[in-house]
Amino acid sequence: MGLVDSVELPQPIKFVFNWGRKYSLWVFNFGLACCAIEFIATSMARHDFIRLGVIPFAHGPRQADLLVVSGTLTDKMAPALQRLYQEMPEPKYVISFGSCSNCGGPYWDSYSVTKGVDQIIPVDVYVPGCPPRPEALLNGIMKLQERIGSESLHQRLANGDRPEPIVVGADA
Amino acid sequence: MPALKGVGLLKGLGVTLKTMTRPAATRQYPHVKPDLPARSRGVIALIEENCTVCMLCARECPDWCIYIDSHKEQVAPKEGGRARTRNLLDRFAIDFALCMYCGICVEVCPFDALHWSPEFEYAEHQIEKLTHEMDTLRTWAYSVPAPDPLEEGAIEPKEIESARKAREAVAAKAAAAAEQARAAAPPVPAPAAAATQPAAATTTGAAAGTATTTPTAAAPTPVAGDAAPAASAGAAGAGTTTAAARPADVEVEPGIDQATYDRLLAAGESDRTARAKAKAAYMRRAKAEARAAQAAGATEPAPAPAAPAEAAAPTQVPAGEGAPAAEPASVETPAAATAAPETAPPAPSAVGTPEGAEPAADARDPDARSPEGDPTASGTAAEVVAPGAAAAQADAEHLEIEVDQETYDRLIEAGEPERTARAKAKAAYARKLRAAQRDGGGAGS
Amino acid sequence: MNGQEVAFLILAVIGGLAGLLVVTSRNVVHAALYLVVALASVAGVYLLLAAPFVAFVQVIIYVGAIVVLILFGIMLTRAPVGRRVLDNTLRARVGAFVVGAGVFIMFTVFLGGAFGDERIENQGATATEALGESLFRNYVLPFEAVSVLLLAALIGAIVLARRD
Amino acid sequence: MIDAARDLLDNYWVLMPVKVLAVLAIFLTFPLVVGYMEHKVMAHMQARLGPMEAGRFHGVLQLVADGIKFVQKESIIPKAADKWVFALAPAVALIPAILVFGFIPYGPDLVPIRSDVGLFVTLALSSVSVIGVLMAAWSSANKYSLMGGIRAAAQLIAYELPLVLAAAAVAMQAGSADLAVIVERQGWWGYIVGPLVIGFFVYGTAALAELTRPPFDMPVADSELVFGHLTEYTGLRFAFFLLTEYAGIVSQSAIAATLFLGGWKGPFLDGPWWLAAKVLALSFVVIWARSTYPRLREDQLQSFAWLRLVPVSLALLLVVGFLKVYEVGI
Repeated sequence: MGLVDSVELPQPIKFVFNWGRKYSLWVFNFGLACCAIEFIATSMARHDFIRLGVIPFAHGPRQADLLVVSGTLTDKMAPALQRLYQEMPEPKYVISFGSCSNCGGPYWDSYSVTKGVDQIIPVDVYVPGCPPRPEALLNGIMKLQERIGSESLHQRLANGDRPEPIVVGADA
Repeated sequence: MPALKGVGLLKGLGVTLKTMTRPAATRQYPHVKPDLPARSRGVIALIEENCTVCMLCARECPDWCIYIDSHKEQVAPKEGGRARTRNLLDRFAIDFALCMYCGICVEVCPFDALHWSPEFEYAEHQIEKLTHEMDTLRTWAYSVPAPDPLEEGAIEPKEIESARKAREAVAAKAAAAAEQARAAAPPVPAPAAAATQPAAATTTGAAAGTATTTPTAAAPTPVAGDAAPAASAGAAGAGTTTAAARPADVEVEPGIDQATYDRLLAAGESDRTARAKAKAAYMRRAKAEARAAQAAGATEPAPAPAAPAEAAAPTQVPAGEGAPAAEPASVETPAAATAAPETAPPAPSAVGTPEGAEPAADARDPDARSPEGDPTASGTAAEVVAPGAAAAQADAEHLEIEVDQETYDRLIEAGEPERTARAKAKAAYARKLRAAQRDGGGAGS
Repeated sequence: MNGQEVAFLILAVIGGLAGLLVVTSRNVVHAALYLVVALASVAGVYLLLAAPFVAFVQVIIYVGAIVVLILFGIMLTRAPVGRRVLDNTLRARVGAFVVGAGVFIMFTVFLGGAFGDERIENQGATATEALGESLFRNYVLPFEAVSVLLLAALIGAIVLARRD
Repeated sequence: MIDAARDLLDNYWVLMPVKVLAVLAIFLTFPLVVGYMEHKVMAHMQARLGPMEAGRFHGVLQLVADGIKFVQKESIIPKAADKWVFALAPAVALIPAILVFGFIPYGPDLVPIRSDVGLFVTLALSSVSVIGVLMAAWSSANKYSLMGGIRAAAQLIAYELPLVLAAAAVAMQAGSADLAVIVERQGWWGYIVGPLVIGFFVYGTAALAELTRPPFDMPVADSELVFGHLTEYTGLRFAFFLLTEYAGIVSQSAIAATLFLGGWKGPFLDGPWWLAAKVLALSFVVIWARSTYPRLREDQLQSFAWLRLVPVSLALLLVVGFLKVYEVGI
């Protein structure tokens, strides 16, 4: 992406940049099962995660900063998740929401369920629960924000597991 | 009615505008802690002292997310006999990444070692950290809330029901006996307790009457104390301890130990945990005090408020031996002991005995254990349940069919739809009926 | 050479190049986008001629409506998404070249013959009012005739598009 | 001091940068204010609170945080996309949106660029933004984008007509296409009293559709087309499109206020404050409509434009012309 992550930025600029990322987490909900309902509940009036700057305006992965995988990921759906994750622009974050996406949950011995989304995409925060309370998601988001507030983008993207270059469309 | 076209659009605007002027429904979670229901399934807490490593939870878990390690230990016998082995818990861990929060482990635990705690703030950055060991599980146990009280009109739990029946039977028999005694026999020397509390007097006096006039009731007592096998004595002993603990539980008002609370807060504990621990500390202290007071009361002959059941524990055996140290108590206990198996035959004696002992506590404190919360319960236990049940039945019957015509007409006139009007009229009728029954029932009893 | 002439030169070069690219571009959408540039530079020329009203109407009508319509039509029919290209046959190219060159020569000859040596004087801005006056007083007949022409085209399009 | 400053401002080379900076400042602040207002108003209309944490006090810095975030985001150009067109599209959309702000009369003598066809300039510029949308739609090489682009084109063609006709009715009534003159010929109550109130309604509806704001947001309908022409845009380019959208709300509100609500005029005091208040009030209405109405269907949208708005605006033009010719005052 360029200058922002190619060098270690001086502290004040880093602080401002981290602050910006922290409070502008456009969220993309990869809702697969019942946990997605809790996710929706978190976005509704009673819990309203827009308060924390988690904005559910990202209609597609291209505008998203945060991917919330909520629900049972099957092996058949896994490539779609991986592709959507790769379509997101860096810096991107992932919250695994609920037991199924954490490590399979009730389907721990199913032949068709992926045992945790962290097998195919890197996860930043695991929110436990089956399904977790809306407050638990808020708690997970705050954990993520704490991490963003103190992280170094240079470190994250230079040492982190950057995904493969993005290829969209086969021809040309 | 088909209104002017486009009015709906304006109405819609009105709705949103009105909503905007009202306060928002949002709870600001990080700043305001949510008030969770007592039975919310936040996390599974472990009271490791209660765990006997029976492995039921681990085996019943559908996800196999509970890990238990233990080792065996020899316990030296007290006097004679061979050494016993028992299991000691080494590791108890739950993988909350995998856990599906079904609660089967909590339900299956025979020793109440697992509980639901409403904690939910344990999201982690690494999945390994979601496997929590028993020290963490133990800290969550501090925030396990007390169970909700039963709903009004709910079916009684079995043990309370049998206790109540036992109490009623005892009261009835005692009343009959007292009647008989007053009529036929020369006056028995009144027990010390009789003078202080009229309610207690009926029970204890009657029991005393039973002891003197009808020997059949008292007969089992010597057997239990003397010739009956150890099981019976053990049961009686177990019964008395629970019976002693119960009144103490009832009496202590829940509170918070301020010193502990402040200390924990200062130590950086979360408010929730600190509050839970402070409460626990307070309860421990209060119970200890209550027990001390009871013990003190037991040594003196018979100050009325001291728990007779507690007194009964030491006097059980002496009673069998024929040395009545504290007369009223010792006489009462056997009566209860006999009454319990009578009313609830399937209940084992271990259960029956403590509950049989309970009427004493109830008679002493009218509000403590009355099933309906009715102040008259202790005095006229036999009557209490009947009118309530009858009223409920009548209530249900009338609710089905009747409609308050006056309300119905008024609502129809006011332009309410027929359906709403009928529902409201029914509700009004039910209210009236209930009020009438309450008045009438009160007068009747 | 004054400022206006420099500006005209720049506009002329941009417009001419864009026009050339419209016809040589091998991608229809690109051609339409070059057309935007060409039409915008014509609007710029109108501005230089101190006729802002005409200039902005040019932008509204041609850029805002006509090209949008062209793009709409392309996208609706056979938009070559991405960088795929459409190519014409040699015959079509030759035909197009002949027609294009013919029209170009005709206009050059005619316009050169008519206004060859005249210079456009630096004039004040044409008031919109004056434009309206001349349009609706002196040239009202041609104006209406053009309207009728457009109306006929419109009706013709509807007739062609109707299925029944 | 003030005189010296005034003298300095008389110099063209001083005045011009000042004007440019002022217009840029308005362009960069007002859309942010409207964006924040949208967050908050929508939230409260849904019994929510909206942003609360960014900037401590009620999330006032939410959009600043968004901006800082967008700067850091990776800029992705899909492999199959037409690179140049894809990269240029945000600029083509953004630049006319900035320029519009230069032609709006902010006060009695506060017109950055005065033109006697100012009305047509603003309309022309806002129609150029459409080209940016179409470029983005086509160049993304994404079928959803393309569908969004087609819808956008159809919608913008349809609603451009009533928009221009309603504006023309005002120009006819005022006897000028100069925005400053139009304001001067209105009372502070504007043209809202009289037959032009219909024009105001037509203009407002058409402008809402031009902005592709709900309930006319089929080109970016997220349940059908992901994000329409914006589907493939990331980072700063996406932010430019967003900025264009909010700037569009502000500029269309400003033009509507100028045409129908007396522009900068107001009781007690004149000037930019009144215009700002009117712009914010109209932006509020835009947000209000968004949080109230569901999205129209595509065919409803088209028939509403061609069968309702166009005839109404033509009739309005007729009425205003009639009244003007026979000198019946409005």
